[in-house]
Amino acid sequence: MTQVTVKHMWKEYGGHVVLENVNLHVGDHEFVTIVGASGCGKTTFLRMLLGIEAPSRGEFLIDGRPLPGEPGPDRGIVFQRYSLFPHLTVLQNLLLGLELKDAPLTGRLFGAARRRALDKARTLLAAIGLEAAANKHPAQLSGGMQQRLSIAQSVIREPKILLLDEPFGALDPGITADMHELIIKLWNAHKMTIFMVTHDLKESFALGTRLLVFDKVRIDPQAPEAFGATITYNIPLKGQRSAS
Amino acid sequence: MTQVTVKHMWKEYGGHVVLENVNLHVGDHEFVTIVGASGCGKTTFLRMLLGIEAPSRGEFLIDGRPLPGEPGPDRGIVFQRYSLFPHLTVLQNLLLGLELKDAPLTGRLFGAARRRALDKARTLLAAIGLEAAANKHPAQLSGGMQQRLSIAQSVIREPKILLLDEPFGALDPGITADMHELIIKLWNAHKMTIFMVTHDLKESFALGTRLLVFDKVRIDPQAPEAFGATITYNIPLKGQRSAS
Amino acid sequence: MRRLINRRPGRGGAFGLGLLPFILVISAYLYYSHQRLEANPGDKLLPAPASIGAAIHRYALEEDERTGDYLLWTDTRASLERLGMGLAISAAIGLGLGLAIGVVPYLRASAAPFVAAVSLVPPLAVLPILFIAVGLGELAKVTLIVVGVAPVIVRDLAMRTAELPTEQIIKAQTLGASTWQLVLRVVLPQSWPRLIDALRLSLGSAWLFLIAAEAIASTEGLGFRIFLVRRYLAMDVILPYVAWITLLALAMDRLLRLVRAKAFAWAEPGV
Amino acid sequence: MRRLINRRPGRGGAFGLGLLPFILVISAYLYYSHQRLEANPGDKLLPAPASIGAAIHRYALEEDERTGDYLLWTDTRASLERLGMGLAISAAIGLGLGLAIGVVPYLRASAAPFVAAVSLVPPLAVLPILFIAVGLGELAKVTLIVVGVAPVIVRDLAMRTAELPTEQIIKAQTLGASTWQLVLRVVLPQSWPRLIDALRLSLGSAWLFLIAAEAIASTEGLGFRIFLVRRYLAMDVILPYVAWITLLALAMDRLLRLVRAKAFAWAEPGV
Amino acid sequence: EKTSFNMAWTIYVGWMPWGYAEQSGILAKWAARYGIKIKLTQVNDYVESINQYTAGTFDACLMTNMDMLTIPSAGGVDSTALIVGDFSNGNDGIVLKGKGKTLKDIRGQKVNLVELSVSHYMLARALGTVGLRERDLKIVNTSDADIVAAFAASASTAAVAWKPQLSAILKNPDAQLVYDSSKIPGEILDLMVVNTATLKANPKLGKALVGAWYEIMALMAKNDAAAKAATASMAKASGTDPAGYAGQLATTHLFATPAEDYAFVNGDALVNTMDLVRKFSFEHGILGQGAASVDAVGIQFPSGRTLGDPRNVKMRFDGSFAKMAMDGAL
Ligand SMILES: Nc1ncnc2c1ncn2[C@@H]1O[C@H](COP(=O)(O)OP(=O)(O)OP(=O)(O)O)[C@@H](O)[C@H]1O
Ligand SMILES: Nc1ncnc2c1ncn2[C@@H]1O[C@H](COP(=O)(O)OP(=O)(O)OP(=O)(O)O)[C@@H](O)[C@H]1O
Ligand SMILES: [Mg+2]
Ligand SMILES: [Mg+2]
Repeated sequence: MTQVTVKHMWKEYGGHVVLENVNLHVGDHEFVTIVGASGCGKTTFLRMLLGIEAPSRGEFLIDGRPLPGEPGPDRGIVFQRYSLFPHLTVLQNLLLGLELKDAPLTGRLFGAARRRALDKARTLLAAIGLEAAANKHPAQLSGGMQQRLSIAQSVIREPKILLLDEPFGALDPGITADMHELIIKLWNAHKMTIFMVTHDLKESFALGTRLLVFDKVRIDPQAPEAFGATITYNIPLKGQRSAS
Repeated sequence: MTQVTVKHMWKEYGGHVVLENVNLHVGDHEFVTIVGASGCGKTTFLRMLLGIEAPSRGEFLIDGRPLPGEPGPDRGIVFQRYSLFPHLTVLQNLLLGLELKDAPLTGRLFGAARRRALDKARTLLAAIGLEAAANKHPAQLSGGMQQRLSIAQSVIREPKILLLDEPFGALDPGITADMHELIIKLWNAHKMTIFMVTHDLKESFALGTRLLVFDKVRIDPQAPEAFGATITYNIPLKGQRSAS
Repeated sequence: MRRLINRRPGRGGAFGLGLLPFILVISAYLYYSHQRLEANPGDKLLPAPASIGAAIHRYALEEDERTGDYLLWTDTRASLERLGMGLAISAAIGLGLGLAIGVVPYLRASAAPFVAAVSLVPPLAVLPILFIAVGLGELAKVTLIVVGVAPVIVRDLAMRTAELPTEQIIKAQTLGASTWQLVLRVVLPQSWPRLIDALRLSLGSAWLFLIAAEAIASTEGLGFRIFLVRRYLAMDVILPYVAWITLLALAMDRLLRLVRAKAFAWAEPGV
Repeated sequence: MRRLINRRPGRGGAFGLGLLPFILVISAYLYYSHQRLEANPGDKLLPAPASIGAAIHRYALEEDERTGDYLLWTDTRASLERLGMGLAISAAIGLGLGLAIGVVPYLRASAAPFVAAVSLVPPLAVLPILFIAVGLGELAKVTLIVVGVAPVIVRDLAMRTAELPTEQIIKAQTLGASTWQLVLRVVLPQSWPRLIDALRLSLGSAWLFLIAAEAIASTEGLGFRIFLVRRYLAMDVILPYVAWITLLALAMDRLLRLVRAKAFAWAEPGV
Repeated sequence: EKTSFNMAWTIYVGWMPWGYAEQSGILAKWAARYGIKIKLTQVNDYVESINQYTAGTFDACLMTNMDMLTIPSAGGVDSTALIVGDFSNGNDGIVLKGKGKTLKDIRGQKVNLVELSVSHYMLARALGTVGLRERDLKIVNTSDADIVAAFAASASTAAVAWKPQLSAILKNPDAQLVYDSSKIPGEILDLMVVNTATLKANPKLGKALVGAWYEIMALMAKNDAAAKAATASMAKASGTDPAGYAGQLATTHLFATPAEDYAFVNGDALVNTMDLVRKFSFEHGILGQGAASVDAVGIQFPSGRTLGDPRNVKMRFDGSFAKMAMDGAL
């Protein structure tokens, strides 16, 4: 059960208002897609959910409690790039989350615990179709393979919330269909709440159970930074939940 | 008038046959789109046209004469990334080709010559919609703006042949439509022959006057590198020539 | 409690924290100095602040009886001239040779192994040959800096030139660039910020070689003074001189960084 | 005619070209040596190859009467031990402090300015204090190397640690990493190849400090021998020693490069 | 009670016997006789060895009379010259380029030498003999390690140096020796210096050092096979061959017996020498910044005479241990 609530939230950088008066309630196991013009604050919104940015005013609640001020294993993230660990193989990249969980001191598992973790990682690896590349390093993978791994990596600790910031923006169009399938499969398997920013409206309709549109409602042509964006549309969709 | 002819051309790296027995004739002002599986030798084919790679056997002729063994101003190139000069502004990036042409010693133009070159560069800049960014550096541009500039840069010296290697692969889907328009406009304005590699079959049909499909005709499962790819389909298309 | 990695000091806090180790070192100095001076009031190793102050006054604000100079300033000027000249020549060599090696494959094949070997020759061990070749004057000191610093800069610039994306080099050629134009319009302009980085990295060893050179044969200069007064363990002079050298080096480092940020904004990582 | 930039020598050609400058330098040496020896057969500055050969024979292949050692080998062992220890300690400090400064903002605020200042203090100028602090034994030589080399490595590693993409650090935290786990599993493993790079860059100055240290207090070592015979201008001994040092340094450089390529293939630029 | 002592030594002709004393076990034998241990540390940088002695790292150290006055004694470390081992008798020299040149020709030249060292002192003394002063020439401070190569450079024309560098310089066919320390015998002294407080508290240290020293002096004086072997070993340790070392010894007046040493430190000549040295040091500002006058540092002689401030005696010559050796009381 994960509820995300935002109440009268504002975000400013110095005098520059990025987001103003954002209100939102998202229930359990939703797939929220977010669209909006470039620079309107979508990434900023995700960064606040992640805990690496604090709202200037207002409240940001998860299950009624204030958001922790730093990232944690309950909220996973997939960036457009760079979030794989180049020194670890594909399998090790997946394993890492499990090792960090159960080995606070050494960060490594041994014996039976390791075998259990390996089983879990291998299952997930099969789900994303990367078994053959298990022992390669990220730099040896194509962009699509890297992003598949990145998604798998961020769900292995079964976060309550998964954040995706234009995860397919850097991929060849042909590959995105596979990725959509994968993300829906994982979303259904792990029953988490997903927030995904995208530039592709079609994608947002196809995947989401709820579409958020960020836009400015007030514009001062003399001072474009005086007013921020807010959620102008909050549209429930049918999404792919039925597919589960 | 530009004719590209390839006769019985093979390309091998050590024992690895990449291309085998390629034959091709491309007439003036064609828009050739190239598709094929990853790793089948499309980029290698462009590199040979560019002159940075030599065929192992066979002939590669432009207007009946052997291809020069190094890049030159008669053949332009647009890479997926990295081909802008980070230390030059947008305008200077465009200007460079003209300066290199007319100032062999200093690489810079002055006085009337410079004004003429500036006029030409500004016209092109307007055509790609980047006037407002004329004095920015590439790192300050979005991916789409960079790629538009890169295309304009490579046509400013009016090459007879323009080579494009997945020029839109790294761009947001929404932007590619604009880019298609731009490239067709330039192709018609400068009457050059274009070779474009793409992963997107739809794109290849929409833009090309001729579609080449690279594929292996013989496969030895024991030695996947024993046989190379060749042109399995060479399909004349209607393309957008009519739009000119 | 947030993770250590996510906790950041405020501006004032950061400033105080930055000062802390300096205060600690100075306090430790004062403590040991006091202890030694209690035991032997004539001790010269860790002089009292007052003695250091007096020495600074003598060297910076009083004319030297023998020469009529303000020693600290004559020394500083002499050293900075040598250092500036040495760095300028090293930069010129580094830029010229480094670019050439990075760009021209034939030159790379010929010069790169030699430069790699030369950069590892300990220059102080072959001083005699240096003296014969360039004499004992100012030139010798500048040369020692150049011999110590230039090969490193050459290697660095050659490596970084070779790291330029091939796509750029090919693109320039499709725009009709000759080798000369390529160097002039594409490679050289992108090398300036790298040269500044290389110079900043070499500052430490440049000072080292300067001091070594001045210790060998000279009549003025910061290194000369330190070695001269070392003959009678005048730490009251040596310590302020060392602090002054460190300050000068820091100032040069900051200046180079500033020049890079202002003049080559396109090359700043943040852009 | 293709552009200069597009012409590449073959394998054999590259080897020959690489040898060329060495041959030129050796020829120039032979010429000047011959000239000087014609003018003064007792000249010691540029000894004839035969004298150098004899000196090598004496030092490398004959037992020393006094000690029964083969001097070149005892010197080499002593110097390499000191160098190895100095580099190892510098690497340990560089890794520990550099990582900590790069990762923990509070430590960065506190230590970074101090390390920047310390890395610019010329160590040779504060020798007396150094020797009082650590004595004049083996420790002193190792310490001088550490003082000269470690701050540079610390700065380098701190900078490169801070350059790790923020995305990685955030990602690790969303996987539940504590600061300690982050260092252990994400930052440290990625620092090894960078440490090797930093060590390679420091090799030159490490040798410099070793030679300086051995010239001040020791009874064996490559730097000591050069210092001892320098007073007689015995270039017939100095030149082969310098060549030997250069060779050792080159070998260490290549070895480090090899280790990096083999053990940290994922960090090689070509992958 | 302190039973272990540290002593520094530097490679120099008159001090090589100390290296031999350790290597041959003679020093250990004498130390054992008095139930103490003496650890010898070889410091290659001469000035650094004195600095370390002054800072307290060593109980004993080898140095010249002038450096003793200007470094430990001016630095407030009360020190005793336990043994006057030798004086330079041609071991230091002034060299000009050009055969047939004389000392007067030095006028207007750049002179390479270790500034503020005994070379500098000897130059000042030499200039006095031909009516020149320091301002008539230009002194270029040159490190002793590099002075041979410096003189070989074509631009340099004059140098002051000690052996072995002096010998290497004189090998230059153009080099002309115009003055050497044999003209001022007994003024440049090589001393075994011990911290006065340590010596007072531990006379055993003095006895062991003096005993070992004169045993080796006696051995070297015999001129037999054992003596040859000893000097050959010293030659090797100083990086040269027996002939080269003999050349250095020839211009070094070693006091072969304790009696000679005793007579020397009790003589008037030493007082006059030290007076010259302290005046030179004061004029060149190396008596320390606290030194308001030439008398700032007191120097005491076995005869009971003192130079300078008698309440601030920091430099002492001692004959008592030599006397014991003379009398066979060790
Ligand atoms: N750390 C910061 N300091 C100051 N301004 C910032 C900061 N981070 C973001 N901004 C500003 O906030 C605004 C919103 O940025 P944000 O990255 O959230 O946009 P976005 O909607 O994700 O855009 P895009 O679609 O281009 O990714 C931008 O105008 C940006 O300049
Ligand atoms: N310099 C080279 N040395 C050896 N093999 C090479 C070299 N360049 C390319 N190859 C090989 O040639 C084959 C074709 O590569 P190429 O880059 O032309 O493929 P592509 O069709 O462009 O693939 P993609 O769609 O992934 O870009 C690949 O198997 C590649 O490994
Ligand atoms: Mg964004
Ligand atoms: Mg390709």
